Amino acid sequence: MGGRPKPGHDTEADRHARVGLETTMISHGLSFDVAHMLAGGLVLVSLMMLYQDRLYSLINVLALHAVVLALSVSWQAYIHAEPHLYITAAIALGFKAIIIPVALKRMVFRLGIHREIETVVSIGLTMLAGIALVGLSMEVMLPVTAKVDPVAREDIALALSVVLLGLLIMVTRRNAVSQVIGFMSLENGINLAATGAQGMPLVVEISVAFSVLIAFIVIGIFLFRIRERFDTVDLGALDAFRGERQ
Amino acid sequence: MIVALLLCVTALLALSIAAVPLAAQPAGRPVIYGACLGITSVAALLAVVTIAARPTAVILPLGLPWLGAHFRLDALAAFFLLVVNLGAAAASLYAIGYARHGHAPHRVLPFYPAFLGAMNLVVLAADAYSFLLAWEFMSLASWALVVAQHRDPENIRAGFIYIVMASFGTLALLLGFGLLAGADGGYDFATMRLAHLTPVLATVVLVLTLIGAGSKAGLVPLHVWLPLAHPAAPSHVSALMSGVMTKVAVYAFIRIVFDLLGPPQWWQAVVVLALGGATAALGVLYAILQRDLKRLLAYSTVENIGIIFIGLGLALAFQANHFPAGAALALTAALFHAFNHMLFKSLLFFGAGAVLNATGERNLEHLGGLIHRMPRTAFLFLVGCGAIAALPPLNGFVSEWLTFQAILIRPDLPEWGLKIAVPAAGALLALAAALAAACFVRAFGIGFLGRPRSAAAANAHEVDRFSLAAMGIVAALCLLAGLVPGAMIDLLAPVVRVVTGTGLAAQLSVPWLSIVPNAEAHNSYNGLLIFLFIAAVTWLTVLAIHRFASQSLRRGPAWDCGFPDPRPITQYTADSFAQPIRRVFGTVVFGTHEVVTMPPPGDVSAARIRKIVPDPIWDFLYAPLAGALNWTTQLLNYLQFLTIRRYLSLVFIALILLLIAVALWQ
Amino acid sequence: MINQLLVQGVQMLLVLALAPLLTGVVRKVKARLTRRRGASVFQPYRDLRRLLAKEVVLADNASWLFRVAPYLIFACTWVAACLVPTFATGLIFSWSGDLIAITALLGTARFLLALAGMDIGTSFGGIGASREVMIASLAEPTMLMIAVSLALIAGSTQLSSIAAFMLHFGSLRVTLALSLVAFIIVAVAENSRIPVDNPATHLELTMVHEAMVLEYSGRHLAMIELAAAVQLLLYVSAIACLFLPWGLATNGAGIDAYAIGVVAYLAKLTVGAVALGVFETSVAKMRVFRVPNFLGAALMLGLLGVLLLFVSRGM
Amino acid sequence: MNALAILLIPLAAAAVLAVISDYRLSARINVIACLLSLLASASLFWWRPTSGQYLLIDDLNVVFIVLTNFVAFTTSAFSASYIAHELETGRLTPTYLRFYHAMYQLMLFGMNLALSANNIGLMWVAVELATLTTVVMVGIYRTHEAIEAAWKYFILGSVGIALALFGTILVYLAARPVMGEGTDAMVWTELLRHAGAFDPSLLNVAFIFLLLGYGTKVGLAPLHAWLPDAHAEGPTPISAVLSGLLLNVALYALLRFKMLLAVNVGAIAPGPLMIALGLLSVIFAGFMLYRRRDIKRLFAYSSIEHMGIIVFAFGMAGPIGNFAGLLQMTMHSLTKSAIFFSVGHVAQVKGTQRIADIGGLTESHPVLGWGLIAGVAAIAGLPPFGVFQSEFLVVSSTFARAPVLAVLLAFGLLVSFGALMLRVSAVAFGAPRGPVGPVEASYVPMFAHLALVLVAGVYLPAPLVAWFQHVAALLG
Repeated sequence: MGGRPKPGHDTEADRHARVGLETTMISHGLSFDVAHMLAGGLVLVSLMMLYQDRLYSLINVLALHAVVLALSVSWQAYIHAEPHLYITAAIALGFKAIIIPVALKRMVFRLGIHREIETVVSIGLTMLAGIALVGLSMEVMLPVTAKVDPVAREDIALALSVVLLGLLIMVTRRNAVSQVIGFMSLENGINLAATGAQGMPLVVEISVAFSVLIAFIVIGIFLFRIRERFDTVDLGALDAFRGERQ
Repeated sequence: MIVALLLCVTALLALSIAAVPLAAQPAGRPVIYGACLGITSVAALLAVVTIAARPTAVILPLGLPWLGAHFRLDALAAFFLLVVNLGAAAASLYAIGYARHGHAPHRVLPFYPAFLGAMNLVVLAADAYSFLLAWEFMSLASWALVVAQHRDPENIRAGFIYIVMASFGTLALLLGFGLLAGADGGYDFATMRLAHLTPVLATVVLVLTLIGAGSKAGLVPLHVWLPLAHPAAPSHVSALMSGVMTKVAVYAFIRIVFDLLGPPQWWQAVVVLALGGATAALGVLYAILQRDLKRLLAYSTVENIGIIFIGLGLALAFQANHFPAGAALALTAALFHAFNHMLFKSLLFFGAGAVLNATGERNLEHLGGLIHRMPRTAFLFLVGCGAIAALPPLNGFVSEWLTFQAILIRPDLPEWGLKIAVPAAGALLALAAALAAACFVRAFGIGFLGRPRSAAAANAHEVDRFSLAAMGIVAALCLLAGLVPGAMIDLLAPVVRVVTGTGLAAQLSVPWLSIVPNAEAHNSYNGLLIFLFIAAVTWLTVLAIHRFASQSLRRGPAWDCGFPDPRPITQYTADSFAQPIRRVFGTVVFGTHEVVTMPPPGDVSAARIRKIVPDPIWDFLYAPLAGALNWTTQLLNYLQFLTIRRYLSLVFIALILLLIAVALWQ
Repeated sequence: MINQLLVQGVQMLLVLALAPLLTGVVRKVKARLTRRRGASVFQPYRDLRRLLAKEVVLADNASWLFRVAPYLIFACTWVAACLVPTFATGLIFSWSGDLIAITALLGTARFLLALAGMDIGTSFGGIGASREVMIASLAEPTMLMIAVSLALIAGSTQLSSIAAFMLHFGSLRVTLALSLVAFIIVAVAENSRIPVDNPATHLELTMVHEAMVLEYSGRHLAMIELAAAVQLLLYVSAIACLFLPWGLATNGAGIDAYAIGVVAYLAKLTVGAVALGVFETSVAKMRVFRVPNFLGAALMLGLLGVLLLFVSRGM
Repeated sequence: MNALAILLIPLAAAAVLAVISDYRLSARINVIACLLSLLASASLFWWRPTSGQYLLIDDLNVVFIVLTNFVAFTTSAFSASYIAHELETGRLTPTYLRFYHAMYQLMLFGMNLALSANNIGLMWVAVELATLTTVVMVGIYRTHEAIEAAWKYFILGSVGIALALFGTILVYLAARPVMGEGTDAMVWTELLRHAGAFDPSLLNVAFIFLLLGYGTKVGLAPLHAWLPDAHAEGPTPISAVLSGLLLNVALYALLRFKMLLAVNVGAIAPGPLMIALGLLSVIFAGFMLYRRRDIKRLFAYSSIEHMGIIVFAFGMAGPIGNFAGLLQMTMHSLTKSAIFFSVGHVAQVKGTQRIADIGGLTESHPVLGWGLIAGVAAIAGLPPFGVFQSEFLVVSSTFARAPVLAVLLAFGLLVSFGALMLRVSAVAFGAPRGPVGPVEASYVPMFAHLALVLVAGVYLPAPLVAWFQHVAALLG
């Protein structure tokens, strides 16, 4: 299944007219504010993630992250009348907000991972870096998306910051679960971008593909027999077997 | 003609493929080497007849697709084809007998014909791609031959250093060609001739060519691989590498600098002269300190390359001053010496190989007295020593004499740099010639004369007919080239004309077959006459004395000032023979010194003397390079052992940097 | 033509005939200077005759090279000597070799001599040979430098041409002086004279030339002695014709000119012999490893001369 | 039709192989399926379908597709002889082999899809599919190292893929104002047509993400970390496919987007970025080669080096640069897979991948040893092999335009050359070390590749050349 072909946009000129119309129509008013609010909320939640130092709470925040994403996606689906986006929202809600967090919690419990998150640099520094990243993404995105309509514009900029924040989490957290979480938030940001870029085809396929990817990662942590081979999921333990053993 | 030569090359390459199965059979070796002998002899003949002919060219649909493989046969190429194939033929003939003793033929036979073919191709190629392809293929084939005796780790090391230096040189040539070809890739030589570079760019190309061709020819300080690699190969291959492959490098230099690069600048000549002089002097000094006979020969190759480059530098100087006659003389001297060196260096390596076969020894300290066990080899080796020591009436003297004439022909060069460089080069040349004589007195005197220093030397035996035949032929050619140099000079005239536009006056027409290279100052030399004089005088003296004086003769023990000691250990060793020169020159040039440990009075332990011969070029140029490489790899190697998180941070940092870059760029 | 041939032949024989006499004269001078009567100046001829008549005692392990070398050495030296104008320029065969060729011919002789010294495999032969080549490795470049500077002055490396040039346009030059000094040093060294070597000694540690010929006897020794004498003569007459060419008979001159030439030549030889004798008695033999400095100085002088010439040209 | 065939055949084969337990049979089926898709891809030369919304066959990707299917075919032939030994030594069990073959076909499907996709979203999905399958196969031995390598590959690959997706979205965003919403805005042919009108600054940001995203797959330094371990710890056929094919697929994606930027005048020239990353990779890999102890990891680093050269060449662009890039890419695929074929057998017969424990191959196993030497000589850029030609073109054509870059490149080449020759002479010469037992190997794939490379170095058939030149012109 692909981008749903819309009735009645045949010629170039017609499309341009439609785009312009939408822009003028949506750019002011509630729909824009809500979309903006939700996207901003996502960034906020990402920053909250940075702030966490307990695994369980981090997982909870992740769930929250997914919920906010779901809301924002469904809002996009609503204002752009693109029902297939609801699927994405559903995936976000069901898979990322419920299944994965539960799975992660059970894993943390089963594998007996100690609950503190070892950070590389102090939380405060991480937060500062996060703020800087948000600033950077604004700086990069806002000027270049002048032509794009405001919703997508805001969304893209915020999405980029979510992506960067996700990467930041992956980079500054030592243990695998929190890295998975970082990756998921990164991926949420991409979903946000994908849905924000309205009319983009294959969004659903992509979100599905991504969910598969994440499932792989989570299952991987189980199935790599990590519990058998290593007593912790810290990637640090894997480093004993890195590249060429000296 | 050129087609026929290309067919010869094809035949050689096919032969190397056929050698893979043939190497297993005992009959394989004579067949392969015999075939090589035949093919190269034909090629040599073709080359001789085409030197005077008009240039021919052919383009094959090979190599670079849109360019094709250009091949061109002009006088210059023809002459070097003669050098290559003459040497190759001699080596093949020698190898028929020599290789009988060599083990692991399947590591030599397949690469030998390929090596010959590659050298021919280099000379024939007329576009950058074909040239470099043949050039690097030549390196590859010879590398395989160097590591033929692969059980010895020293050979592997030698091969490694060799192939790396060769590839370094190839890259330098590649860059040079890139500059000559220009951005739109005019890779054929015809186009390059038309490209006129600014003096700066031209100098860059010259330097790159000096690196590229010089590293193959063995110019100091790029010579380090040569004394390692040449001796490592089987002796007939050593002869090829020293006698022939270095000449291919000389050809590359002449082709690029004289033919493609256009009119030279005078300071370029200074560079070449300085390098040539340094190479000549240093090479022979290294040579005289060696114990390993083949390594000694390899270093003497370095010396002779230096002499050739002195000639080339002079030619450049005269070219830069628009004095074609002088350039012609200098170039003739250089080419003549290249030819001579091919002859006597092959001869000497054959002799070394014969000694190696007979005794299994390359170390001079374990040889001696071979003149009794292998008289023919000894005589032929002596001829080679005389030739390389530039003794009249042999050929080595003629080319060095010509080089001196070239130095003398034009003292009033305007540039101050040349005013210093030319006489300095002359002095270094003279020094090199004298030291070469000392070096080969030592080589022959320790190796063949005196009393055997080891059982192996005592039980040596004369080598087979093929080897002797090969050595004999080459020795005869040495003498011939020394007796009638005029013929050689006339042969070279068209070659020189290709480069300088003018050649020397025909010499064979001069009465009594003497040569007068420099018309206005009637400096002449007549090898034939001198030879006849010496022969006649010797003959008459012997006749007279045996007729009128006593001819009785009694054998007895050596007198030795009344203390004859039968043990060969009392003889001078190679090291002790070299000691005076080591003290005179080595201390200055290499910082050689001796460490004497005297036991205190009453202590019965032996006193020890240890000679220390450092190699400054290795210590100050190559060792630091290796150290830097080692340090860098060690530093970077940490990147192999990071955690996944750190690798992620690398990606992250790269991303952030690029984003910042874009943010700034907008 | 016939004339030239005659001159050439006469001078070849003259060189051969006078060589021992020169040695004799030098010895006589030295003897006199040391308050000895000394042997007759003709003693070298007697020695030669006696040696020629004696049988050769050959070491057991002497090779063919050892037996052939003396004759070749003699031949090379003599041929070299024949190329040097003694009393007349324009020798018919002079163009078959120039100063460089003469140097090289002497080099050939030295090469063979050194090899012969090593043939028996005694320690003395080794000493002699290795010292000889060390000395030669400095003397030969000096010789070549001298040849180059002379050639640059006279525009030719042919001895006859140089002599003719000196005869007519010879003027006092710095380079000439430098070359002369260098040439004399080389001559002293090459003829194994004091202070480089002592021809009369058999004190092992100081021997160079004598150490090489230690194993020779009989006619072989005679040949080598004769060659040495001829070489000495060669150097003296080379110096004579290059630096004081007065009295040289030019090509195709009358018989009187030739007579003058011969007289002048004999005079020069005598002067040279006396000078050498005086020099040898007045200086002491130097240690072997001071010889390189001695010769190195000569090499520097030669190079300096050449550089001066090169730089002075075209300015 | 045949365009579909190259997708359906592997897919069907994967389905079939998933249920067959007899490994001999499945290996045969694997080979046959690869052969079929090779034939199908070859037929693309003559009979080419019109490009649709999702599939596109044009001059550019036909080269890649045929190359991919060819190497996949030879590799399957090699793996047939390889896995038998793995079973004997018990490193693999039949169940895993079933899995392995299915994954092999699935990976082929993914690569073919990625190459023939006309839709950047679809291409992205396909690349991810191919990545996942290789991840699984890298980890198939389930040793510590294998799992760690797979994990590393997986995490880094996922991040890369995510970045690539973000870039893709940005491209869509850039396209949308011009082309309106809907699928068209993600279709190659359409994008290319309108690319001139896109907002250049947005394209720039997009390209950065794409460069880093797909560059991770290409294995450019500093994004290379997954590559050496993945090559070293997986089964050798997979190493061959990784080096020979997967890197190319990612490179192909990169090239597509480069074309897009090339069309847009206002956009930042992608050249400098690619040149910088390429040079960095070449020099970095060159130095890293020296201290490698594991022979497969050694050649993995040489893959990084060559990818650097290729990206450099494409960055230099111009007719010669692009031609050289294409040639180098083709030659590298063939040569490197050939090397891995021989290395695989060597590692099997010696029972180790440690260079220190392998020696004297030319004596103990002449064919393998000389084959390895030939392969290394080829990969090191020695004539008469094809790599020499492309490197000749890159270096010489660069020197006239940007001397400094050329010198740097030459330096990197020399450094890595030294390392390769050092190691190969240690492995191939000297007294034999390790077991010297006979090896039951299939030399055909190795020598087939080497023969092709050898011929290419001396003679390139005119049609191929015209083809490459045309593609080079497309790349601008």
